[in-house]
Amino acid sequence: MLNRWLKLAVVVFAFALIAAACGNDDDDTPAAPEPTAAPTEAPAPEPEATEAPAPAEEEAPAEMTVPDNPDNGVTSDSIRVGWMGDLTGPTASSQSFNSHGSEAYFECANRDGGALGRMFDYLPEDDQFNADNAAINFTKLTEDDKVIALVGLGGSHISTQLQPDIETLNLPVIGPPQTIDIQLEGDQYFNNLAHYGDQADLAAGHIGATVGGIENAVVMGISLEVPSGTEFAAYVEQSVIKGGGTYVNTLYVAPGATEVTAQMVELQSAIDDQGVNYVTLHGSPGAGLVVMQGMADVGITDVPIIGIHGIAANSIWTEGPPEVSDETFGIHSFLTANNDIEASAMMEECASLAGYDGEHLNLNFAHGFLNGYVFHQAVERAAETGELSRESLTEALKGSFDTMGITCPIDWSAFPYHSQCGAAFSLDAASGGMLAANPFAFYADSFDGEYGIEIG
Amino acid sequence: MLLAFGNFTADPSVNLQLLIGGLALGAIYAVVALGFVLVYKSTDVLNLAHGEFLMLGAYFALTFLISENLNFFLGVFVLLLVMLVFGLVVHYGIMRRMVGQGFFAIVLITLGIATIIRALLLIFYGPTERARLDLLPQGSFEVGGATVRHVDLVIFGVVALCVLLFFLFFKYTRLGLHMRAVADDIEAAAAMGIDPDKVYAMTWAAAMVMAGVGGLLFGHVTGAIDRSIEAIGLRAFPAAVVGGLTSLGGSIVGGLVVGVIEQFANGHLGTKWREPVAFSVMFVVLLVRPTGLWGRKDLERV
Amino acid sequence: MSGGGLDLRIQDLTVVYGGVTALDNVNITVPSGGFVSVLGANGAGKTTLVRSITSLLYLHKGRVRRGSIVLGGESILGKKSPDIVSAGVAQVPEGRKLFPNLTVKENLLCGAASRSDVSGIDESLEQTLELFSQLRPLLSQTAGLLSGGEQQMVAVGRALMSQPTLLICDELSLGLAPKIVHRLFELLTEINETRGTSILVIEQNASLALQHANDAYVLELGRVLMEGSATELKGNPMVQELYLGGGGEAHTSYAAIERPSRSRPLEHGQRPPVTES
Amino acid sequence: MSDPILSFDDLTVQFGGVRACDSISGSVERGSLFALIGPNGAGKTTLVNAVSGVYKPLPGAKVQFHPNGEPIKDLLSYRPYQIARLGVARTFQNLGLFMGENVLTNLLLGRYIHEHTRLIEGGLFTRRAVKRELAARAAIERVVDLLDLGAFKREPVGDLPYGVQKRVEFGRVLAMEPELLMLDEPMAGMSVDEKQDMIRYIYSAQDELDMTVFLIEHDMGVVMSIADHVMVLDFGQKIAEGTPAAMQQDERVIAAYLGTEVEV
Amino acid sequence: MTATENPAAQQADQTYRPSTLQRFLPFVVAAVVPFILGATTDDLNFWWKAAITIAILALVARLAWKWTPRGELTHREDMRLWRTPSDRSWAALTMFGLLVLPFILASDFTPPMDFPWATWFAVVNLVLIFAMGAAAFNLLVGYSGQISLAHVAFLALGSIVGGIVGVQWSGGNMWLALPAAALAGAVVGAISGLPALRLKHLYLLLATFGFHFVMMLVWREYLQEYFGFVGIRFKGVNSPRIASWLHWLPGIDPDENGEFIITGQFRWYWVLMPITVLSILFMVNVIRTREGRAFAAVRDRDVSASLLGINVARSKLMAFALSSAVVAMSGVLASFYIGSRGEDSFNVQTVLNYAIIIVVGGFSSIQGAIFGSAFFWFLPEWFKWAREELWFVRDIEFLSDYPSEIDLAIKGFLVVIILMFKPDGLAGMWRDFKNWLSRSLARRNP
Repeated sequence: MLNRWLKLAVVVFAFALIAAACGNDDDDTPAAPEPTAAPTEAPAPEPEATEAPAPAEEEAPAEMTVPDNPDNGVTSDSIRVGWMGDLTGPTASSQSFNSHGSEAYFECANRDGGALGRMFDYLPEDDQFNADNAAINFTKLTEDDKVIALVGLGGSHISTQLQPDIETLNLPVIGPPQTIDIQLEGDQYFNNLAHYGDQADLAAGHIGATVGGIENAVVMGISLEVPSGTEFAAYVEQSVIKGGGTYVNTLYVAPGATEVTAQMVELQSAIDDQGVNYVTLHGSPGAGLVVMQGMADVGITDVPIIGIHGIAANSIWTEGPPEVSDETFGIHSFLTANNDIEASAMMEECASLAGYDGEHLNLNFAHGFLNGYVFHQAVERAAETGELSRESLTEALKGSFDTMGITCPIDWSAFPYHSQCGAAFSLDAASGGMLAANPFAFYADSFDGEYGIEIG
Repeated sequence: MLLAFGNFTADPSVNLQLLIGGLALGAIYAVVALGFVLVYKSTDVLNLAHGEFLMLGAYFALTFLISENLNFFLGVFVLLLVMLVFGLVVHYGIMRRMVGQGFFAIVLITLGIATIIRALLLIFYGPTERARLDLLPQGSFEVGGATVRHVDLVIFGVVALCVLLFFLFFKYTRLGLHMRAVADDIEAAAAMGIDPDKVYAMTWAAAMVMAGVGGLLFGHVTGAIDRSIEAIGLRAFPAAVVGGLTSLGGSIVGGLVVGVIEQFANGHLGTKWREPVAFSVMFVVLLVRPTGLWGRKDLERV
Repeated sequence: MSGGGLDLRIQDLTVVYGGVTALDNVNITVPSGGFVSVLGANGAGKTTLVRSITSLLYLHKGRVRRGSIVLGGESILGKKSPDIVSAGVAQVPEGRKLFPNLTVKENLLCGAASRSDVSGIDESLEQTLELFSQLRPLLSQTAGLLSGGEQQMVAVGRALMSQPTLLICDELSLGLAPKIVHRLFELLTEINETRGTSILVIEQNASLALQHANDAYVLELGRVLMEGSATELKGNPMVQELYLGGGGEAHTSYAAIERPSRSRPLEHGQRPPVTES
Repeated sequence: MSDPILSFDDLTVQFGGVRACDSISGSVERGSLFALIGPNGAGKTTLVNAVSGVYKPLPGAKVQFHPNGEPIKDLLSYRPYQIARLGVARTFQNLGLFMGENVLTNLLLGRYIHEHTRLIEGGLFTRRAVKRELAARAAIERVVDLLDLGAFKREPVGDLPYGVQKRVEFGRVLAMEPELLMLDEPMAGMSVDEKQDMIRYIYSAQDELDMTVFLIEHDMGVVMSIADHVMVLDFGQKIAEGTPAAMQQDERVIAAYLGTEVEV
Repeated sequence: MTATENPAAQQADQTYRPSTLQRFLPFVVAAVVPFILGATTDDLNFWWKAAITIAILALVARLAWKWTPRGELTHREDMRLWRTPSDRSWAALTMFGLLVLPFILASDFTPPMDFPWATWFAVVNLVLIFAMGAAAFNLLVGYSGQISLAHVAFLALGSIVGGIVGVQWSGGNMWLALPAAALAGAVVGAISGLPALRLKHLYLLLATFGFHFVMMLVWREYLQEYFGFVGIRFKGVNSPRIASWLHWLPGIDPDENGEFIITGQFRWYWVLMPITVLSILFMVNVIRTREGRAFAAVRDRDVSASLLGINVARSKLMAFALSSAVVAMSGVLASFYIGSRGEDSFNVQTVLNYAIIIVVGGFSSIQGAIFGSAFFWFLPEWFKWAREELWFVRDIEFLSDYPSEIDLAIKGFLVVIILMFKPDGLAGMWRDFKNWLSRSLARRNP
């Protein structure tokens, strides 16, 4: 009986030996980086000066190389960059466009030769808005794929949960889909979306411009009943009151609610009693539609709405009741391809190249697209230091970047690194895309950098 | 402010509006509860996938009535036909093999079905939300300062009609009689030459048609058609239980009662109280009368 | 009414539930127009026999491992129960198994589930009500509220509604007063004689069954212990002792069992204190 | 010298409109073998259910249990589990066994009231818990020996033949070491040999373990041979009571129980 | 009655009886070797390590098989968790596997075809957390038969207690939060179990589901009140750490700042694995002793159980309390491991996920919960990898167009298929496999 076991052990050993022999061949490749030639001094093109549609490809000089850094996602033929977010969960209807935007950009860039002689390896990971999935995806992206940076980073609770790790890993995060206070504590987040506090200020500014001075405004907030909804409502209240307007109350809508009769009753009586003349809206496009349909049902069609960036989705206007949506605005910091911007043609082309025809008219798509473009620029700028790593990329990100007009000029040279522009958007019926009510400059005053509300 | 209460108001028109909103919501709950009751009554299955079935109905309605732009009646016919076939598929493909399995296993297999439906809808319709349907009469009128939508009245009518039809069907048709017999005692029914398999298949088909009707109706009142509308399945549980899981008429009463209670909780206590209050009502009914207000009571002997 | 019942031949039937054998090599024949009774105590496998014939084993996770069941020359093993009912087998299940929430009339109509001739069903209903005239005023009563005897009548009537050629009665006498049972058995005999329906009665009450049947089988622990004509079995001392309440000599065998001598001391465990509630 | 261990008085149990037991009175002598007979549906099991606390009888009933050396207990004021702890154990007509568990586990459940391991102790598997478990198993071993169940100890009960299952259930109530053993048709479905064995087991319980036996049985032969005292029920009513010999002669018993046989 | 008095046991004494040393040696080997391997073979080529591991694996299993008592077992032997040769060798192997796993996963091994190596470490840690919660859930639902959907409420309770005790009061002391959560879970669990005294099956399911929503209301109120918009942060400054007076322990090398923070998959594994294993062991022990037997009795036939002297009400409440306590503990672990908890962590989908886990794993056994959670987390990762690396999968465009959607669909299909064709789930398959293995081995070694 023992003999059989002995035989088995021998076989196993033999197998292991053979496997080991084979394994040796494989394992030799990722050896220590050879001391490559010192990085060429040939400067990368000045980002600001780069011509719009194809930022690097004309110049992309063959001699401009950086050593491989497999631990930071830079291999001999690829640069790995990750995206985390919700592709099939409850917020997929906005976040998936963001991923599509980045993917479209990288498809285009790879078609045009990539960067530094390498192709972008874009790795989107779906967390279904679930913290446990996000933990796994983060591990995969940072420890297995060893990405050099993240473009996009799921919901706010996921930002919260990953913040210590992102800091430890020195991992730059470009363009998370929302700016929350916790991101402003870290040195790794490069937001190109305005902070909730700024968005609330912007909303107040827009309201003021509409009703003839903020002091005439009587505002009612409607928020999704999640922490960020409370947060946005608190900012709006702060902004409106600071300007001398009246903030009546915040109505909450449960996530997944399909009708809002009770909220509308309260809104109606507030309109009747207190003369509410503006509504601010927080939530996903789905929740926004529910509120708008509810307003249409009870006939509140003459009170304009302004919502946060989640509301600035095409479906709000294409699917919502026209009598309400024609007075609805959504705040966002990006311009879509139908606006007269440099990147218009490129966004459209890249979208169809990646198989996402028509999505170039979506603001979240533009956001993702810009994330990719900024990453591309930063990579090339970081390469100038002779080393492409998370650290050098982080340093490279602390500067200003070309935006091809998709958003206002980015300047992350001073902390905090977040966008200082935004506008109120609505649908342009002619093109099917989003159009800003006023240029970014119109709202520039709203960006006062005041935020951080303590509650409790 | 641990438990922040909303502002109480004594304004009668507000309460009237809440009542009307509650009844409108309750009518939808009744449609869903009717689907639960149909399946539970004859097959003893708690169908956790009913919300998904309803969602399927709503999306199919989008396809047939909006995208394909079929004539309303033709479109509805096609919709219900597709749902009926789908019901047969669910029975013959899956549920048939589950006869005799444990209660929880059967509950969970419906969960598996729900997951599959969700995935398929995501694949074929994508995550973007759609506008509500607008094929039934739109518009509204005022009663004592409160708005009543025409659609709500249509829904009331359709729900009442469905219950009446089911009642007549169960009372006066042979198949209905056989379904009731199977619900009472499957073994005796089988011994009498009633094919339980066929009856179950018909039940699933009927429930699915009901979900199709429900999806069509719900598609007219929900704010947006997206994947979150499947939650209506869970939210209608209290309605089904309060009415009694075995009573068709009970599902209407349960639906209306729960709808109104929810709406008042929403209006007077705040939206976060909605589900806790609804489920608490259900809980109290369960403790006081475990078979619901109209459910039948089975004598248990040792 | 259909003339002449079909004959039923059960050969080498072995039925198992999970790992437990409930019937073991059972051979039973019901001749055309015959009246056969199967006797047996609780757990002897009587109900399993009925379930095997009517193909309802699957509801109890049982299956036929071996053997054949042939009705009128055609195998009915593996057919679905509605087909078996259509083939002419009707049963009065153990414990009546009425549909308690249905009315008497609805219960009776359920018995005709396998038929499609509407006028024929009405006719059968009329005939059944003639047979059980007590049921006529109760037609719209909910079946669950009837007395035991009435319920059993509904059950028999329900079985007759399918115009069976073979009627199986499982524990007809259970919980009924002897007078009613007697009346029911007389009805069965009448049906057997006038309609020619073959009848298979499964009974614990041996005296009754043996009195009315022509042939009988004794089932014990899933096996056929004895078989023969009813009169033969009635005279069998073992049957007398087992089922007819004594009188035979075998009776003393229990009295002769020795009481064991008191060999071991008692060790009662400590019981937990119980407080009155 | 009357020393009843159990007496019940005016016991009525009603289901819907049906009186399954109609004001039945009687008493069981300590140490005796009391048999309850009657046709199917006569209310025998209902009576046992009422005594063991499963069914609540109508008010006015009185059920008294007199454990050895303790004051008389009014069983109606106890819950079923408390009645079991007082020393009344019963078997079920249709087997109250846990079919998925093996014989050992089923028997060990019979020791539940004698073991005192708490949840935490059990979870931590403390020395004391192990000791108690071993003690319980030793007690089980005695029952296993007595009932010759050694060969089946680790078999799931559901896979065993009916006769053995009946024996396991009997073993389980023996393991409870009750003073009053209520057996609901323990011999149903058994062959003559098995019945003889079962009677020996009942004798053992009675004589060696000092239990009083309350037996429901269908087989007249058994009852007439072994019972000390017989009560006959029919349609929920007591129709006769006395020694087996007297019952065999009683006209009412013959009429009701052996019903049709007489009429012919 | 001891073994010597028992004739059957006397007979058994003639069969093989290993010494105590022999019996424990495989387990000792299993426990020690991984550490030696982990400590000494850092510089070795991975394949050597694998070879040694496999060889030792074979040896441990072999010894465990050989040194198992044969023949009729005494009761003391019968009470062991692992009594048959196959039980013992599997147990030893599992132990060996659990101990060696972190070293393998922490190695810088690059598997062929870009198999995501480090990801599996995160997955394994999550599986441990989920296995603990699912096992407790299965104890309640599968083993005790009390159908409850309130367990995610207890995860939330764990997070709340973790937030109050672990974060607010003690600034990241998870060790304090764990027992506190267990206590709170037991108390609230017993209360939430009260409906079980009156309701069964479907109705109990619905009633407990209502409890879920009530708990969510509490969570929502509590969270915003005390922790602001971003939720409770259990990471960073609040990361759990090993108290300084324990730094002498082998393997605990404090960081430069003199603290030993539990961070990173490797350290977390050594926190999660023992807690999970011990709590599952605790539940298994409960099942095989008096109160656990009572749970099963109440599940199968509560009337019959009460006539055995079991206080059915008390037994049901105890099942609820035990299950909830363990679930709350797993809630604390999950909170600290993941780093923050929001409302989204406790939605209805999570309730259903746990239900899927125990059903797929196997309703009838605690083991099933472990299989189920492994299945639940491994499968999507494996799919992800297969889609990216296996050529015959990669080439199917449909799969790469709808990756997550198809994962979801496959998950649903598997639930349906397992329930239809193998109702005792993965645990049942495993049992069948083991039986087949022992049978075929026994045939060869008569």
